[in-house]
Amino acid sequence: MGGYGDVKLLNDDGSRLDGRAIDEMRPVEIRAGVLPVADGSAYVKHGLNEAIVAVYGPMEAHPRRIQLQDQAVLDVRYNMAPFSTSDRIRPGFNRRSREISKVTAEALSSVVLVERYPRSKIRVEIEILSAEAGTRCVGITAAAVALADAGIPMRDLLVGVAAGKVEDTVVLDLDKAEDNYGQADLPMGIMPATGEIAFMQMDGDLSMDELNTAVEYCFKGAADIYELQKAALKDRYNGGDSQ
Amino acid sequence: MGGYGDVKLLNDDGSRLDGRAIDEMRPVEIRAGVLPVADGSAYVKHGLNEAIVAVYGPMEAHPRRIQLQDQAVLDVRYNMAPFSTSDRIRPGFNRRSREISKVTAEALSSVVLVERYPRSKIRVEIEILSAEAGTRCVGITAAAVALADAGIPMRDLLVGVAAGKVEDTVVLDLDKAEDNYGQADLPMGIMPATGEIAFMQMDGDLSMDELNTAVEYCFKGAADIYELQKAALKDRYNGGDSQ
Amino acid sequence: MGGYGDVKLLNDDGSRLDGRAIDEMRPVEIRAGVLPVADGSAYVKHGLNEAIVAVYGPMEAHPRRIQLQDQAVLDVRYNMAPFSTSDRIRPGFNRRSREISKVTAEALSSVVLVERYPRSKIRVEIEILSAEAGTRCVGITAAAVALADAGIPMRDLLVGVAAGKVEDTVVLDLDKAEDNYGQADLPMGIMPATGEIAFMQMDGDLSMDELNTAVEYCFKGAADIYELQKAALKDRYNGGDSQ
Amino acid sequence: MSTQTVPQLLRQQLAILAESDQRIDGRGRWEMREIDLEVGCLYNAEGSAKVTWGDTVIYAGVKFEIRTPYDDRPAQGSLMCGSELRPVAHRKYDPGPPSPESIELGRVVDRGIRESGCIDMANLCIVPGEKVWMVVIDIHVLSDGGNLFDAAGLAAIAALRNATVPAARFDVGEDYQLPVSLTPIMTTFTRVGGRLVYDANEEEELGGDERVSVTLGDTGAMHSMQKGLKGTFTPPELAEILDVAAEHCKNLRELVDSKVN
Amino acid sequence: MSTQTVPQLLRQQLAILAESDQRIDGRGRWEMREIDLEVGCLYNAEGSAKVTWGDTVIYAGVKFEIRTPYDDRPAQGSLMCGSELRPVAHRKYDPGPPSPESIELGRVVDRGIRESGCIDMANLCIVPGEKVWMVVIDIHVLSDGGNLFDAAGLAAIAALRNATVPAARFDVGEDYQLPVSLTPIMTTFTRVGGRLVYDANEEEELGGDERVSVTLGDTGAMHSMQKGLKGTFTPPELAEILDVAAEHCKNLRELVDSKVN
Amino acid sequence: MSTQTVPQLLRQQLAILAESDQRIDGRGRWEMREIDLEVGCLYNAEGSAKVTWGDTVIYAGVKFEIRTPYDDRPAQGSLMCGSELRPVAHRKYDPGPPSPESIELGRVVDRGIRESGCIDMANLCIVPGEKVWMVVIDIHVLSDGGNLFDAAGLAAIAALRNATVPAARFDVGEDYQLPVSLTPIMTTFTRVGGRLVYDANEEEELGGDERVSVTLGDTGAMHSMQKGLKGTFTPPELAEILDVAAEHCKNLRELVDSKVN
Repeated sequence: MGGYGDVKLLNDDGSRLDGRAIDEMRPVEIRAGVLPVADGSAYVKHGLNEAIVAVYGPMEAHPRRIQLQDQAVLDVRYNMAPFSTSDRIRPGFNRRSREISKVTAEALSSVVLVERYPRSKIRVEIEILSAEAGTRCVGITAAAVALADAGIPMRDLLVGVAAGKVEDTVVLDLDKAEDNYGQADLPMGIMPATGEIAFMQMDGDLSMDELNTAVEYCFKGAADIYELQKAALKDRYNGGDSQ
Repeated sequence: MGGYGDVKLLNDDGSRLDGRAIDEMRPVEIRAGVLPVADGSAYVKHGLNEAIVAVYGPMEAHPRRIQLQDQAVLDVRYNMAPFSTSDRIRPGFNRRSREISKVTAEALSSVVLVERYPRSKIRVEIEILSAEAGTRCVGITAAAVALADAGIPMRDLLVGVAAGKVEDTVVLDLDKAEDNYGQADLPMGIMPATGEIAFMQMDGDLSMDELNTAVEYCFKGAADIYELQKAALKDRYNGGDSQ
Repeated sequence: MGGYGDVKLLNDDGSRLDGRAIDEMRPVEIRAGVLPVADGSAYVKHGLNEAIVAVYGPMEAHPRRIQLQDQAVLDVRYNMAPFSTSDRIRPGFNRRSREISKVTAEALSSVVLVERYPRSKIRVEIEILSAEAGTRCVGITAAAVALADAGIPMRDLLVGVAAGKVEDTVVLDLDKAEDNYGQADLPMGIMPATGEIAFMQMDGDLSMDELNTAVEYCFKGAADIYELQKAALKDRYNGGDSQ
Repeated sequence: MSTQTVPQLLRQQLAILAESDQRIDGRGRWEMREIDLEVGCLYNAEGSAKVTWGDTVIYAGVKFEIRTPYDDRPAQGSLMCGSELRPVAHRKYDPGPPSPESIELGRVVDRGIRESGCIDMANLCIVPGEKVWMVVIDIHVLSDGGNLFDAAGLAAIAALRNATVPAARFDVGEDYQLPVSLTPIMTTFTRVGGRLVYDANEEEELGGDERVSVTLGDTGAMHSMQKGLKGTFTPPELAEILDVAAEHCKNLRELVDSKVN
Repeated sequence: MSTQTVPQLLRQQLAILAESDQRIDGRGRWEMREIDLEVGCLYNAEGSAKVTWGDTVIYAGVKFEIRTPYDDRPAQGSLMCGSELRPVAHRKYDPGPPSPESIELGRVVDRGIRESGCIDMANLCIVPGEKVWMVVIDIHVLSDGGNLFDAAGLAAIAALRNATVPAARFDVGEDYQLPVSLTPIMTTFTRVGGRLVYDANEEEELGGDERVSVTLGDTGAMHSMQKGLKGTFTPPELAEILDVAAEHCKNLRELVDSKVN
Repeated sequence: MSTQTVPQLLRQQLAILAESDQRIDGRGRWEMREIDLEVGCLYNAEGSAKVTWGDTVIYAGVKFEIRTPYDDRPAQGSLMCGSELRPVAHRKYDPGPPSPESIELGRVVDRGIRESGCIDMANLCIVPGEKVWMVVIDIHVLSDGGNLFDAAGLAAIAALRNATVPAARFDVGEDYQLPVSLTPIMTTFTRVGGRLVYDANEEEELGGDERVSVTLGDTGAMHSMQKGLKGTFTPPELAEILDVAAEHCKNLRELVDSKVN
């Protein structure tokens, strides 16, 4: 996290610079089945973030040394398109994207019924087309929908959502300015039906009380996104978008 | 292509700066069997370009995932030696050499009887020792001779030759100045016996009429190089150069 | 080697800047069995150099193409930790470390009874934690002890030791200043029991007579280090250091 | 779908269809699939386009960077066009360094645009000898349903024509629209069932042979050609496809025109 | 020990032990293994520490480089923390480019230190706008006996607190001790036999599930968290481990204090 | 011919031949194969040589670049020597990043030349502290018929002695011949059939053991040595080959002298 109090992030009435309430999310839009050749796919727009996810598989895991005897491997790639940020990003993986790919794969492995597909591989390709703040959460939300669209059985959908701290106040869903100048960021991956946490990172400065509030906000936000995920899938099965 | 008319490339009598006629090639010299340990090899000097090609195989294609069930794979590498150009080139492949390797492999696959050697691999190593302009064509001319020298059956030899446009005039076989300051370049890979085109690229600016003339010049040049290719192979089988 | 006579490296009484005699080594300390999870390990401090070596194996050699039908492969990596030198080194292999890894592997293959383990691999991981001068020799000394600690059968231990030339005088075991400003460096890998040479490099300027003296000094130094190697292994089997 | 399985049955089927002048998806020999073009669709790109071309989906994004000019062209900016053929786009693509296919795609699109002269590099100079703009076009393939070349070429030129030079963000003046004077268009022909057809789809590419791509400029001149894959063609075949190309280029150019400005 | 063999027998054994609140090495659920901390042990590093934590052995070394500051922070230095998980550390590690495990380890340790604010970047300025120090912490794992995160975090902060800025060697003044105002400490919990335990050893990691790491600062505030590996946990479980973490962080901070200054 | 097949039959044959002091190609123990040296043969290189040494064919090319000198040697140029052991040279070589064999070859040739002092780095200064020449020697192996080291070393020094500093092309004066005051020569010995022989050919290397290379300068002093591959030797064996080396170095130096100037 960047500065501490040197940038004003809350209005005098306690609302945020973009007018949102403390526990209000940016607008979210979800569509399933957006890519013709993938086995499953999803598009998520969250604030100004845009992510598209393609799922391929289950398929034979090769090379054989990556196979697991009793479960499927989730081969997840989180990738930011070169034009997805203000300054162009050189194509290819970097340390940040490798870490996000790893923890995202581990989170998704916790909800997919991987034991149904021993020795196989499920590819999850997360492409960030526009980045505002919170892309790893948007990628998780989209990946869960794309996995469901591909017919991969899961214990629950997984929702990516973040809370944070700005001007000593806990808020839901940091936008770009809040991310740059805020005091803490807590991205989570939540299974709304069971209340489990499959993904969590944090950096900044957060007391135990603040953490509790932030987690509570995340669960609240997750519940809302969960409904949009389910609606997108329902729409898809009712003959909705296939591009 | 570089400039357009800002450099003088034709003499007042219509001849070119090095005295060649519009449809005249630079001098070409071809030798087969120049490398002791390769299965087949060839040397081509074309103008100031020099290329050496080694062929190895057919051999088992490994790793197995590159095997084709019903034909041989041509594994072609086009490489410019670090000292082959005015400014030293860092060793290793770059985007240009990868593209040339790909389209050269595809062109050679069109003339080699690859279906004779299912699951196998034929390696074609094109090394450019001196570059003037038109090295991809020189590499193709040399590769065809080296493949024949290795005893690989082919439908025909393949000839690499280029035409281009300078000062609004179509000319055969651009030299370095013409390549740098000309208006178009059209490298082709021609099977002289059948009149087929196995390789073609173009960049610059060329009307349909100019294209027709350029193609015609290329076929004319190819016929001449074809004779030199056959002579080199004949010379080799008659106990000629083995280095 | 760097300068020639422009830096004073010998005192007026013929002793060296750090007080050592011409044929005197820096202090050496050796311990076996210093890493808990390795199959064998050793620590060597030689002057200000510090190296730790871990040995794993014999184990199945994979991928299969690296297997040798009638002997084990020694897979040796010489690596300098980023903080081992005055200026930080970027992590990862460079040309120098690859060459040292290669010749060290070849030297160790000459003393290990590799024919006892066909198709298998023995990994030798040499980590330089602090570098003063002569790290490749320190790595060899430590690797031999770690191999013995892992129970790998060997014809003899191998000792890494160097001689050199400063101010036209042959000396044993160059330190950093002598290495930087001396006239020649001769690192050797010696089997003290048989008098064989398994490793040798040289650079600088050395007459035949000087070479003979330098080799003689190296053998003398090797005999001393050999005793320390054997003592470390004896200490280890008598219930010594396992950390 | 790996390159290891050569789809002989598909090849036979395509050959039989070709005999009666038919294609596997019912199109005519020179008929294009349905396409959709959106421009300005990417928030952080200075120019952008999304092309949906049959089952192919491609985004192109334009970004600008400030560079020191080359010594021999102190008052000229530069252009770079790259493509990413990432595993998202098809089951057959692997992760890893750029494949030859990906490199070829980027370079062919690059040459078509560069050689058309649609961007005057002198317009990209900020301070001669010191600062010039580099225009970077990134082609991002999300779904490979066949004929990537034409879809990528279309996305690239549409994104360029939609681009704004972000001078304000770089503190070198006010934003202005990137001047793009021409609209080069690529058309690609593939040998399917023994004859060349326009705009091959995924199955036709899988069971087909060589590919010939031609980029034509506003006046009908050729700016780039590229023959790829195994197979050969003859000069009369080349003449035939150039005629077809001219017609399609005209229509596609009108489509671009209708979406920008 | 490849990831291919999922050790079902070990998992069963760990589950049975957990039922009677036991661990495979006899420790209590929240009990730490024996650890040893040495500082200043590396000759060429400007700060260094060696941590022996059960069968885990890790060195951390601090080096300094002079850099041009970033445009938007002309009077601030920078910090970089990387880890090398090389084949020396375990039979299971392969050579090659940094693995995701290695990258995650370095980045999590980096965030814990960076976000604690223990180093005031303004203290690393030499000449504003021209020269600032970059502090580089390299974590070198020599033996992976489990719980690398906590051992690496401890080695990193101990090496920093032991570090001297080598101003003399770079001709920019006299050497001085790097000011480090706080001592962030990481604690890691792993699900073993169905319940979360502190400081898992090698076998517990092999037969266990998800890992949760928390870095706490001197005042008890959280500075970083990271959940890794397959598995989930609940908010009440999080609350429980945070209590345990606070106690261990305090003790480990005292250990560091006892070794430096 | 992969390293996996250890050619036991060949080893036996070589051992039997050695017993009667014979070699597989009929040469004497210390006899060299036929060699040919051409200089100035590469159009774009500033210095070049082609060595044909038995079935081994190697080109060396010299290029010049202008660099900023190192801080501690402001008036000295630099030298770099690299080798490419590419798949063209033998069926056994794979494409990919430089192999250890390729790196060793380049570094051993580099040390022989550098340590001989044949190039006075002060002669490569253009403007002290600002511009110096870097001499780059690239060794390009086209056919590996055995004893690459000696052939590469010969090509490198011959190319250097043939080199012209391209000052005019870089606008820093007039071209002049690169001053090379000495002619270091490498000789390599290989254990074949149990004894060391000079100039092993391809089969002898395949069925042989360790290799010892020595570079001698004009006055007979050693400038580099390198022992490679599995095997050992004794001090008396070293003394014996050094005598043979001296004789061959003299002859090869005369060959170089006869081709340049």
